Amino acid sequence: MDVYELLSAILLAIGSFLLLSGGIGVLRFPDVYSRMHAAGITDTLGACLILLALMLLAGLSLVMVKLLMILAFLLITGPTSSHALGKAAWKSGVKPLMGKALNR
Amino acid sequence: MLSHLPILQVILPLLAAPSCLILGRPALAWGFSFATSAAAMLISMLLLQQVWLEGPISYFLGGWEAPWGIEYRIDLLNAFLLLIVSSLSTVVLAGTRQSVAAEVEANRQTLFYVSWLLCLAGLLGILATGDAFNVFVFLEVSSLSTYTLISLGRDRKALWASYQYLIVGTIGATFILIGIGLMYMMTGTLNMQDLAQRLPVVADTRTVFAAYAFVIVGVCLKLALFPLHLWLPNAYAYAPSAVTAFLAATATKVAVYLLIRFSFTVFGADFSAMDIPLHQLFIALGLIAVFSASLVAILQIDIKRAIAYSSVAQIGYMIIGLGLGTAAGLQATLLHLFNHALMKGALFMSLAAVALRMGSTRLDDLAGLSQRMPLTAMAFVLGGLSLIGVPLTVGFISKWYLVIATLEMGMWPVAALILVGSLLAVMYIWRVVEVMYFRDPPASTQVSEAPVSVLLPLWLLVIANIYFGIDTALPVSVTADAAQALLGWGK
Amino acid sequence: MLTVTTVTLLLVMALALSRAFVGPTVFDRILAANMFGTKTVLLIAVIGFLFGRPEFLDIAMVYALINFIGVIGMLRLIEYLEDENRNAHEDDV
Amino acid sequence: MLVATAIGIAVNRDLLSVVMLSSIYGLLSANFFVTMDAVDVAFTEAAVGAGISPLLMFTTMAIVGRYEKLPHRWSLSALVLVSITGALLLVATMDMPAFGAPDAPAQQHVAPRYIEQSGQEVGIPNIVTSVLATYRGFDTFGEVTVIFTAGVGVLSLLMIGDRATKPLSSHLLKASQHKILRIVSKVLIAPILLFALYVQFHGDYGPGGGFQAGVIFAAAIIVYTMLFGLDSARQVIDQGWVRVMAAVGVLLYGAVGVVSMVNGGNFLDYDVLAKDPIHGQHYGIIVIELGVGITVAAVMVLIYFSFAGRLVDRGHQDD
Amino acid sequence: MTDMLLTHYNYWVVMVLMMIGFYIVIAQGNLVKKLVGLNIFQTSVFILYISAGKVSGGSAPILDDAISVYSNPLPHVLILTAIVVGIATTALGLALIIRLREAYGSAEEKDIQEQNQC
Repeated sequence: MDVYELLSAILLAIGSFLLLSGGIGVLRFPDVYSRMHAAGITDTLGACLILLALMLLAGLSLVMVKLLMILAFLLITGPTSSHALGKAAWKSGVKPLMGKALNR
Repeated sequence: MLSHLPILQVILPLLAAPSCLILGRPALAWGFSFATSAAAMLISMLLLQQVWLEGPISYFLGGWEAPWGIEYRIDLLNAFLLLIVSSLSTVVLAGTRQSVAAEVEANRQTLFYVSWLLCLAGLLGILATGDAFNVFVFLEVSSLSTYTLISLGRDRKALWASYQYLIVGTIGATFILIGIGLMYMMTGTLNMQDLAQRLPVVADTRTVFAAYAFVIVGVCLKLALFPLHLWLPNAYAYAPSAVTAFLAATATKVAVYLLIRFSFTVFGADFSAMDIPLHQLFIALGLIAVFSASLVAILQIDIKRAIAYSSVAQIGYMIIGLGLGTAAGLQATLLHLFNHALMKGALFMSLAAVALRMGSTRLDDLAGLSQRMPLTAMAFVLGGLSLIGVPLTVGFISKWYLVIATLEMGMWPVAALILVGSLLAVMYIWRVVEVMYFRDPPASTQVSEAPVSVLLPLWLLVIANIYFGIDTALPVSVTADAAQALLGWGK
Repeated sequence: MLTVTTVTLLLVMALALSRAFVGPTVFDRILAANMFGTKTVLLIAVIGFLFGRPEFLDIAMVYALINFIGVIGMLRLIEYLEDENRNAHEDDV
Repeated sequence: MLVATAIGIAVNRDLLSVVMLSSIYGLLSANFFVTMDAVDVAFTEAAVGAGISPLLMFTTMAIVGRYEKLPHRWSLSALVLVSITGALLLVATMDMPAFGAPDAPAQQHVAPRYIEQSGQEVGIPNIVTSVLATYRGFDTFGEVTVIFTAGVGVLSLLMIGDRATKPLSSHLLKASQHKILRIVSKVLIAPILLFALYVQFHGDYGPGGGFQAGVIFAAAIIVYTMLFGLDSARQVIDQGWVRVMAAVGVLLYGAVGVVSMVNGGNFLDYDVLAKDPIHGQHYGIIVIELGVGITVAAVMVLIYFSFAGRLVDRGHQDD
Repeated sequence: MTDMLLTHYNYWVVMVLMMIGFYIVIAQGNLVKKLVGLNIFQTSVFILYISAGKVSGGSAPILDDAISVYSNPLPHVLILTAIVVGIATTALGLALIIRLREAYGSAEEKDIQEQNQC
C-alpha cells in the first residue's frame, strides 16, 4: 500500500464519518436552522474530503480535472443553496427554536 | 427514387411539420399541409400498386439489415391502410379551412396544422414500420399531437377530454411498452418478422402470455374497445369538428391495424387461435360494444356525441370480425375499416359544415336544416344510410361480409344480433333525419348553405360511399388477399 | 475503503430520505432533498472508482448541477406562493 | 428505497412534498441505472426525472395551488384493477430468464452484433450512442419529433408570444433581492453552457449526447430566467427565434437523412456521406446529435417560457 | 422459491412500483398527482427494461480494451427514447392542467366533473 492509497483511505474514512454525523444531525436536531447547520457544514467538508481522496486515487489525468470541477461546483453551490434556504425559511416566518422550547 | 417510397411516405409529413412552423401564416400553413397530404396520398397509391403487383416491400433504414436496424415493411394490409389514412386526411383537410378558421383562435391555427401533419406522420409511421419499438415511438408522436388537436376545441370541456385521453393514452402506450419489453426479453429481437419466427419457440411460457395480454390491453385502450372506450365520446365531441372527422376516420383504424398486426403477424394466427376464450371474448365484447354504445347514442342530445358513440359501436363490428379468426371474418373487418372511414368521414364532415354555419350540433338547433342547408343535410342522410347498412352503400357491403362470415362459422345468434344492432343505428340516424326534414326551422335565424370548399370534399366522400357500395371489386379483392396473407404468414 | 464509503453514503441517503418523509416544514424537505442530491453526486463518483470506470464522473457533474437548479427552483416557487398568500390575506383585510 | 419513496408519494397530500419526493425518486432510479451499467440512461434520468420534470411541476403548482383538496379514500375498484395488472406481471416474471444471466435470449440474438461490430462499423466507443444514432437512428428521429410535438402542443395551449411585453410585475422586481444567488449563478452559467457543449460532442466517447446536452443547456437558461425574471430572459433570447430553432433541429436531422438518400443510400444511411463509411458515420452522428441538441434545448426553453409566462400573467390578475 | 426470490428480485420491485404508480393514476383526484403517478409507472417500466439488459459481471457498454463483457446496450437505447417520450407527455399534461385550472378554477378531478354535469 503506497502513501497515496493510505492517504486517500484516511480521507475517505474522515469524510464518511462527517457525512454520517451530518445525516444523523439532520434526523435528530430539533428545527430547520439547526438541521441546516448539521447538513450544510458536514456536507461541504465531507464532500471535499471524499473528492480529494478520489483525486489521490486517480492521479494526474482528465479524471482528476473533472473531480476538481465537481469540487469547485459543490464548493460554490453548497453554501449558496444553504444560504438561500435559510433566507427563504426566515422570510416565510419559520422562527428558530430558542430557550425553553429547546428543552422540550 | 421509386425504391424510397416507403420512407418518403412518412418523412414527407414529418419534415413538412417543422417547415410549416417556420412558414407562420395560417393560410400558407393550410396550403402547405394540404399539398403534403396530397403528396402522401399519391405515394400511398403508388405503393399499393407496387405491392399489389410485386408483393411486400422491405426498406432498411440507415442501410442496416432487418433485425439490427429498423425495417419498413409494406405489405398489402398496410399499403391499403396507408391509402385510407392519407386520402382521408387529404379530403378532410381540403374542407377544413373555414371550419378551422371559425373554431380555432387565429394565432393558434398554424400550430393546428403543424399538429395535424405530425399526427398524420405518426399514424403513417405506425402503419409502415416493421419494428415493434418503432411502433411505440410513432404511436406517441401521433398521440401527443392528437391531445393537442383535441385541446384546441372551443369548449373548456375539450381540455378535460384531452387530459382524460392523455392519461388513458399514456397508460395504453406504457402497457404496449411493457409488452414489447417482455417480448424482447424472451426473444432478443424487436423486428416484427423476426419476432414472428422466434416467438413460437417460447410460445408456451407465461412471460409471452403476459406480453400478449399487455399488448392487447394497451392497444384496446387506444382502440376504445368496450369497456375501455370512456375517453372517446368526450374527445370526439369536444374536439374541433375537422379534427373529429380526421380522427374518427383514421386513428381508430390504425389501432385496429395494430391489433391485427400483433395478433396475426407477430404472435401468429396459431398463437391467437390457441387461446380460444380470447376469440370468444372478442366477439362478446364486440357485441356488447355494438349494443351499449348504440343505445347510449340514441339518448344523446348532441349529434356529434351520438355519432362518436356510434364509432364505439362500429369498432365493435370490426372486433367481431377479428374475433372470428377466419379469412372471411378478417376480410369483413378490413372492409369495414375502409368503409367506416368513408362514412364516418362523411358524417363528421357534414357535421363540421353544420357547426360552421349554425355554431352548434345540438339536435334541437338543427330543426328544418334541410331547407337551409339542403346539400349538407342530404350528405348527412346518405352517410347515415351507409352507417345503417342500406344496400347500394358501402355500409351494406361490410355488414354483408360480416354476416356471411359469422354464418360460415355457424354462429347464427351472432349474425342475428349484428342485424339487430343495425336497427339501433336506424333509430339514432332517424332521430336526426326527423328533426332536419320534418320540423320547421326557427324563423329568427338566417343560415345559408355551407361554402363550396366544404361541400366539394364532403360530397366526394358521399359519392365514394355510394361508388364503393356498387363497384366493390377493388376493396374486396385487396382485403381478400390481405386477409389470406395474414393467416398464411404465421405458418 | 471505497466500499465502506459507499455503504456510509447509502446510509446517509436513507437518513436524509426519512427526514424528507417526516418534514415537518417544507424547508426540511428541501434541505433533505439537497443533501440527498449531494450524496448522490458523491455516490456516483465513488461507484465509478469502485467499478473501475471513472469516466462516469460526467454524470456526477450533471447531478450536482441539477441539484443546485432544483433547490433554486423550489425556493423561488415557495417565495412566489407566499407572496400570493400574503396578497390574498391583504385582500381579506 | 425506491418503493418507500413511491409509497411516500402516494400517501402525501402536500403536492410540494410529493414533487420533491418524486425528484428524489428520480435521483434514486438514476442511481439504480448506474449500478445496472446504464450510464447514458442514468444521465438522462437525472436530468429529466430529477431536474426538468420537477421544475415544470413546481411551476405548474405555483399556478394551480399547492394542496390537494379532497381527503383521499381508498378506491376498491382501482385496487382490484391494479392488483390484476400486478398479478399479470408477476405471472410474467415466473418464466423470465434469471436476472443478469448472460445466456438470456435478450443477450443472445441481436445485441452481440452491436457489441462486437459497432467498433468497426461505426467507429465510436460508446455503443449506446452508435446504436442510438445509426442502427436505430430512425427511432431517435421519432424521439426528436415527439419532443417537437410536445413543444408545439405546449405552445398552442399556453400561447403568449403575440401579446405585447408587459411591465415587470411586483413579483419579478422582488427577484432583485437575491444578490448572492444572482452573482453565483452569473458565475456558473458560462461553465454550465460550456459543459453542455462538452456533453454534446463527447457523447461519442463517454456517456452523453444531444439530448442530455440540450437539457443542460436549457437548464442554464432556466436558472437565468428564475433569478432575473422572464422579461429579461426574453430580451436575451427571443422567443420567436427559439421557435424557429426547435424546427431547425428536426429539419437538420431530417436533412441528414435526405442527403444520404440523394447520395444513393437509404434514409439515414451515413455510410454514403463521405468517401469512407467510417467517416460518413462520424459526420452523420455529429450532425444528428447536433439536431437533437438544438431541438431539445429550444423546446425545453420554450416550454419553460410558456409556463413561466402564465405565472406572470396570473400575478397580474392578483394585483 | 428462495432461488426465485434472488434471481427475480428486480422484477418484483418493478412490479410493486408499477402497482403504486398505476394506483395513483387511477385513484387519486388531483391532476398533478396523477401525472406524478404516471411518471412512477413509466419509471418502473424503465427499470424493467434496464434490468433485462444487465449482464452479471458486465460493464457499461462503452468500448474499452481492458473490458470484455458488456451489458446489453439495446435496452438502454430504447429507454433513452422512452424517457424522452415520458417528459414530453408530462410537459403536455402539465400545460393542460394549467389551462384546466384557468377554465374551471380547480385542479381536482371531482370539481371538474361536477362542473361538467351542469
